Amino acid sequence: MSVQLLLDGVNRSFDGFKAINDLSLTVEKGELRAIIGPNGAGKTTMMDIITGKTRPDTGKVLWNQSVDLTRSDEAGTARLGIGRKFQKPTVFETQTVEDNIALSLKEDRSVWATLFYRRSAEDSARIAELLALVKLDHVAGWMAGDLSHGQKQWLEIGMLLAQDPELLLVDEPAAGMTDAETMRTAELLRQIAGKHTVIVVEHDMDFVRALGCRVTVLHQGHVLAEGSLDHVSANEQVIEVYLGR
Amino acid sequence: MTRFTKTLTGFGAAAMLMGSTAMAQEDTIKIGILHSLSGTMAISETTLKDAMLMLIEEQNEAGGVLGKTLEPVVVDIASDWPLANEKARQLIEADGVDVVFGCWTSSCRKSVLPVFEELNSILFYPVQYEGEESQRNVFYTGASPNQQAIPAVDYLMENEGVERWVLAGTDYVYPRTTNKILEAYLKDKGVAEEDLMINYTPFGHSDWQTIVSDIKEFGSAGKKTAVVSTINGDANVPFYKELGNQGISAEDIPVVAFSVGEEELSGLDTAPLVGHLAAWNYFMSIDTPENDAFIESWWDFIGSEERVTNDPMEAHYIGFNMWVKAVEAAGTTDADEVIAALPGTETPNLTGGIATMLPNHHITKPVFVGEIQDDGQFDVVWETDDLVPGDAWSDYLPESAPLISDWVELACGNYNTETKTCGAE
Amino acid sequence: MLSLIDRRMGIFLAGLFVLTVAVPVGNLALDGQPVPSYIVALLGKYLCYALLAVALDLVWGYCGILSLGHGAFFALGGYAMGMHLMREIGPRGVYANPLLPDFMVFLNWDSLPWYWLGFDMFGFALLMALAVPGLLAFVFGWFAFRSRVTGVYLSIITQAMTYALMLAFFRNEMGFGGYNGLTDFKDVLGFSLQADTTRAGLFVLSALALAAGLLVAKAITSSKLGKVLIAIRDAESRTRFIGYRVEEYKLFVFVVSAMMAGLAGALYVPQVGIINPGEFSPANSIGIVIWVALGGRGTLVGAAMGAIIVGFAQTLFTSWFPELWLFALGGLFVFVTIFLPQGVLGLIESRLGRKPPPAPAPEEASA
Amino acid sequence: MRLLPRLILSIALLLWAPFVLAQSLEELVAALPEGSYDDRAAVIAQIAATGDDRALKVLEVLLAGDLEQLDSNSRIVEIYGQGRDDFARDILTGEDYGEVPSRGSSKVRVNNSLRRDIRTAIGTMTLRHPDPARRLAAAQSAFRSPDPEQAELLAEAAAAEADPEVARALAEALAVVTLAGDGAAEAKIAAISVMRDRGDTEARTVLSSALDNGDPQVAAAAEEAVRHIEQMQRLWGMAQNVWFGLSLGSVLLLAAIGLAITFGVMGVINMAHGELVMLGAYTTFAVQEAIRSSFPALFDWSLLIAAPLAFLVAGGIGVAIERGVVRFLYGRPLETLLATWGISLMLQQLVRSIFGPNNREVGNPSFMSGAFELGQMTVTWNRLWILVFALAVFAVLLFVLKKTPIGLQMRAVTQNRAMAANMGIRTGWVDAMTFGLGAGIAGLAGVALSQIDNVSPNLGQSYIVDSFMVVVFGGAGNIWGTLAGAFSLGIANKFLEPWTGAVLAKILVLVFIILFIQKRPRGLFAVRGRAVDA
Repeated sequence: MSVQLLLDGVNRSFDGFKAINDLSLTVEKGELRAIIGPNGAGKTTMMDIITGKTRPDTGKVLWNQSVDLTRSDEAGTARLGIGRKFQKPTVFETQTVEDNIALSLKEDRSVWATLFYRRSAEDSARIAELLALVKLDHVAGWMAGDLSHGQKQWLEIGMLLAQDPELLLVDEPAAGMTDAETMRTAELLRQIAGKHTVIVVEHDMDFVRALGCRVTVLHQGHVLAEGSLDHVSANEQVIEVYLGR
Repeated sequence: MTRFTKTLTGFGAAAMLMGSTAMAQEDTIKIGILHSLSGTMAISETTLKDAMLMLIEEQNEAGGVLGKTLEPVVVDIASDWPLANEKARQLIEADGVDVVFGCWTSSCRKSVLPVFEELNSILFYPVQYEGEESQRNVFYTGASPNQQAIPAVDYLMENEGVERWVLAGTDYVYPRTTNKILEAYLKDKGVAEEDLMINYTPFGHSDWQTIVSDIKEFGSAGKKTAVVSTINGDANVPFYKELGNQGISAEDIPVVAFSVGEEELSGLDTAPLVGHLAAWNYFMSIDTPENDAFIESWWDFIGSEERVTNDPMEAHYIGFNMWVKAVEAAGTTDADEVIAALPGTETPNLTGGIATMLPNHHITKPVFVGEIQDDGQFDVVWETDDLVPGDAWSDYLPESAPLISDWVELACGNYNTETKTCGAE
Repeated sequence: MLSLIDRRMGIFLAGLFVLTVAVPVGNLALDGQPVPSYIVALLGKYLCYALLAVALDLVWGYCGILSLGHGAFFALGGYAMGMHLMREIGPRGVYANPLLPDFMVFLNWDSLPWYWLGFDMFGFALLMALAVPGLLAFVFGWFAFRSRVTGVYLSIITQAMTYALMLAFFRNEMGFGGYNGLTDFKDVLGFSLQADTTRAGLFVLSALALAAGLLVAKAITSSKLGKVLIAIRDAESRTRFIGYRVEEYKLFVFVVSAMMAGLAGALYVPQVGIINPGEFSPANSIGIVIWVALGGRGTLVGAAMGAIIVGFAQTLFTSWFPELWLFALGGLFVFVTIFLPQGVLGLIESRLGRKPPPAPAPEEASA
Repeated sequence: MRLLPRLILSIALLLWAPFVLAQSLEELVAALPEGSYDDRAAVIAQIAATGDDRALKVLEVLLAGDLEQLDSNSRIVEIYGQGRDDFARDILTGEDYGEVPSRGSSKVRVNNSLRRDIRTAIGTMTLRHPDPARRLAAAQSAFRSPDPEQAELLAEAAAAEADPEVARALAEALAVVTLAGDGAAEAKIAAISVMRDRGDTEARTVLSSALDNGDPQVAAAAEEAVRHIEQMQRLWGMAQNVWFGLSLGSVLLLAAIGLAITFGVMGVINMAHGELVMLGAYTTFAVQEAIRSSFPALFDWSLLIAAPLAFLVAGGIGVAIERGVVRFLYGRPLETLLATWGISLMLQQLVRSIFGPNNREVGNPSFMSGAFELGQMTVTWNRLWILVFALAVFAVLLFVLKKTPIGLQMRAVTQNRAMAANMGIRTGWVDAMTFGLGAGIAGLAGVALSQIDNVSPNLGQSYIVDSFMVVVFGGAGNIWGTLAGAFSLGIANKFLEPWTGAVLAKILVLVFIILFIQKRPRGLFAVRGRAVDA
């Protein structure tokens, strides 16, 4: 197994406030990794840095041990194969579920290519397959805006998969889901892992447990502990700052 | 029916409506009034619209023209010159007016000109302008530069011994041309380059601190200095307020303005401005029976003794009376006949003289220099002995010096006396 | 091609076609002129406005770029054409100067400024009418979109752009005729601008240009690129994270739209016979936004209708109640915004029981 | 002017002169209205020469333009009283002739050159006047029109003068006379140093005339003094520019600050903002009209009375706009642009229909007119007060937003409407109040702007664009940003203007704003967020 993503001594501060503080993190290819931590631990900022939305002040972020992610923007990282799912589900509300997926398909993203794009048979097939996977095939023609919260979450995951990324960054997928949905989501993520590398940021302990994967605890922009869930939840400091007793 | 056909029929309706009014009762003569009633120029032009309505009303009381009653058709060109073009076409073609009184800015005139040419109608243009134009269908009842700028400058040189000049104006064609002419004229009179300061400001310029202090600076060089202002109406109030506050009194640096009349002053406390000058062909304060009568009826019409009269209103007064005379002379409102009849027409102006329409479609005017009084009026301190004929082409601009305009003899607005040709024939 | 013509577009184009045939015929062929030249000129003008509105709808309705400076592109196109018409006057100017336009002569320009060269060729002028606005849009957009200026901030700097251009064109030193702009045009390609035939011809051209503009816009918006644009409008950063370079897409559509506006301006000028810096005034650009919103944002056809309706309303109001027409116009705007959020088209279609156009996500302007 | 008749007249005058000299003040005064301005100048000189103590009064009245001749009995009278109802009293006997019809008397005309003569004459007569203010005026007029004849007169006056200020003025006047006349080199060098200390442009003018003096010493001294003065004035020039910039900035601030709330804080693209400013200005006008007609005594208080009214009028209309229109449009900011634009059109037309399309006169109360010299730079009172006013408004606004419960609620609502609502804040009411506050402040701006600009229906249009520029440049939603934005733009503009001229300066500032926004897409004082804005 080789290293998919490597953060080394990354620092980032906003107007004096240190959001990320000497953060180092390694994620193996195909790994499923959960990141937990209290609010303001720097989880979102970390995602922003990985996806090139935010530039670190210092430190390096390596992709497949070679590509320096700090030099590329969101679109760039996305094209490298990093997909990101937001905490608040964001889909293209005024377009159909099908179009949402179609837009996300791994295709040439240049202006001209899109202008003259014609949908091929295999594209259609792939779309159908993805819709089935995220269980939205029956609403393919709906406006995405008309979907339920959970459905939007799924659609977004579907869009992620459509890009067929090497790495998925998933931000609190279980937020606002029913228990059933939550479990199904965990299930889905476990399926995906292996083929793809997956990093999940989550609060919901049951969900993390359901993922049954390696856990990294973030605190004040710094890695506090790492290991299995039981391991980290045994850690004094973690209990101190996070589990808050 | 689809929304589209709705729109189409809408147009049809409008067309008919406009057409029908045109076809309406033939015992009236329609007069178009083409002024801005909204937008930036409304400040100046609305008064002219009212003045026209008053004149028409009076004429009707006096029995109309050719036994027909006059019917004003008012439109708003909203200080939007392409719209002016559209409106001119509508007045002539759809409403079927026989003559149009209107426009204030040169751009308005320029934009409607082709319409009058094409549809062969008549426009009376009542505002002092830069000259350099003479068109068959247009009659210029305002002053051309030789009827305003040059006499005023002469006055300052003779009576105030001015040797140093600031030419301050709004950056558009009237000030540009006037200042070009004055520059040439002053240099003729031996004014040195360093004794001339020329400054242009945008429309509605409201922050005059820097420029006024520059003028103050320029004026403190030992020689008697005066400011010749071609600043456009709206920017004048802040300009004079700044002058007053920075304590530039007329005794130190008199300002002579060509675009400031009673109307503009009515927006000002003139106490600090007493003694500053303006050159016009009419002042409300001029004491003649005609003027008294005019002012009285204006006050009655507008219903307020606060309202003032000004030079462009007199221009409309003259233009309107001339048109009436010409129509009665021609016995018809047909454009060609009236255009032929107009040159040579004489009608009393409000300052005790007689205005004559010249072959170049400009008129003869007296020139007055007035000093601002604390009551917002002007007090005439100087006037030409006799009437000055309006000159379409300035003798002080190299290109236009050889040109003359004569629609009677030469039927040409820009006859070149050197090449003996009309325009580029 | 045909695939582009949905019901809405079809009806509009059909109507436009009827107009394109009926008006010239009624004006030229039939005796008694059932359609007076006045109406021809008027309609020609409206069609230019309509094309301009379509151009704005393309960027605003579909990509969420609210340009408060589209009047600038329109005016630049107009100036390019105006410069050609100026040159075409040739020695027929009042000073009979074969080279210099009148305003240059009496302001003592001794020679033609370099940027006036070439405009004696119609083709070149037409090219410039597209290229200049396009170039401005490209430079402006390249900066603005790359540095991710969005929402109100973008709107306001587009306004700053057109305002600055207005002030610049007011200056006589610029050599574009200052406040008066360019006027006294005589003819275009040898056809007198005062002839009914020329006017009818220009009207037909405007109609064709509008149709073409609509189809191009439709082609763009119904392609996958169009979907990307809508995606950008509704969730910009999501679109980035999927891997689209948002700035490139914005730039593309902004430039296309600017060129469309330029074309509209180029057709407008010969019909109204004047182009002056007033066209750059921020108020005019706001006017365009209002046409689009009133007609129905994000519907192309609606935008075109909005322009025609407002233009027509202005024409009628200014002659019916010249003193008070601003009340009527202002009232109209307020009424439409509150009671017809989908614009007139939205109203009509919901009346006819058709699905209203997808409501654009509201938020792109909040700071 | 008519040359021949003028010639004849002046000849006649010459022949006539000896008798004239013998004439009494009565005859001279009676002769005033006749002849040309030149003749009148001669008569005035003689009036001044009579030494009659009534002469001063005559000249002062003449200077004020109140000297007229009754058509009825051709007496020369002083006109006093208000506007249309004029009263006349005999200028010499003081006998009152009661009311005169508006065109029942004809004015004794004076033009600028006459005014100068009269002022000089009065000057010489009042050099020893008991009132120091009058003596000062006299000294200054002597300075402006130096006359070697007056040398010893001035010297005596200076010697006798007690008041230091007047003494200095007299010394300066004397210095000018000395430099103009042909006195000893020492005297001139002394005079030069006096001018050097005065150090203003007039002084420099006087000195530059002394540059080509025969005596090298004098010339050298003059040259040194001129150099000194010019150096000083360069420095003062900078100061002046800063001041102009601040003053322009204060105007921008006033115009923009209301918008900083309605647009910056509430996110309403309030195109009617300019018209709210205009309403403030018209309120001021209305108040002044009322005061003029009813209690003129209160005129100097007019602005203080107008300010709260303007706030209420504009604020009230603001609330009406918010309740009537804007509130249906929250979350649709672009629609607010549309609707408020419509409203602005209607407000313009409304004002045009009520007050008419032309400018209305709003006078400056005495404390806002004129200027004072700060070193070598002129500071006009109205601009100074406007600056103070702008800062005061800003401070109050800041206080309201930060320290009052309503301010707290406003911030709460704008930050999280739903949450605020849940906490029992009547969001609708708060919205109305917030919008009303912004509108009211716009009204206050109108009161100030009425002092320096047109009061016309277009007033608003001329400020709306600038206002938006300022708010956006400063960073929407940040009041401090608006402050910084206004002043930096103002000063930038004023430093550019001398080099580029007004138009280009403005263009450059706009271009600068465009480029600046590239650098900081959220304005000067941007609120930086780190969450993904999906």
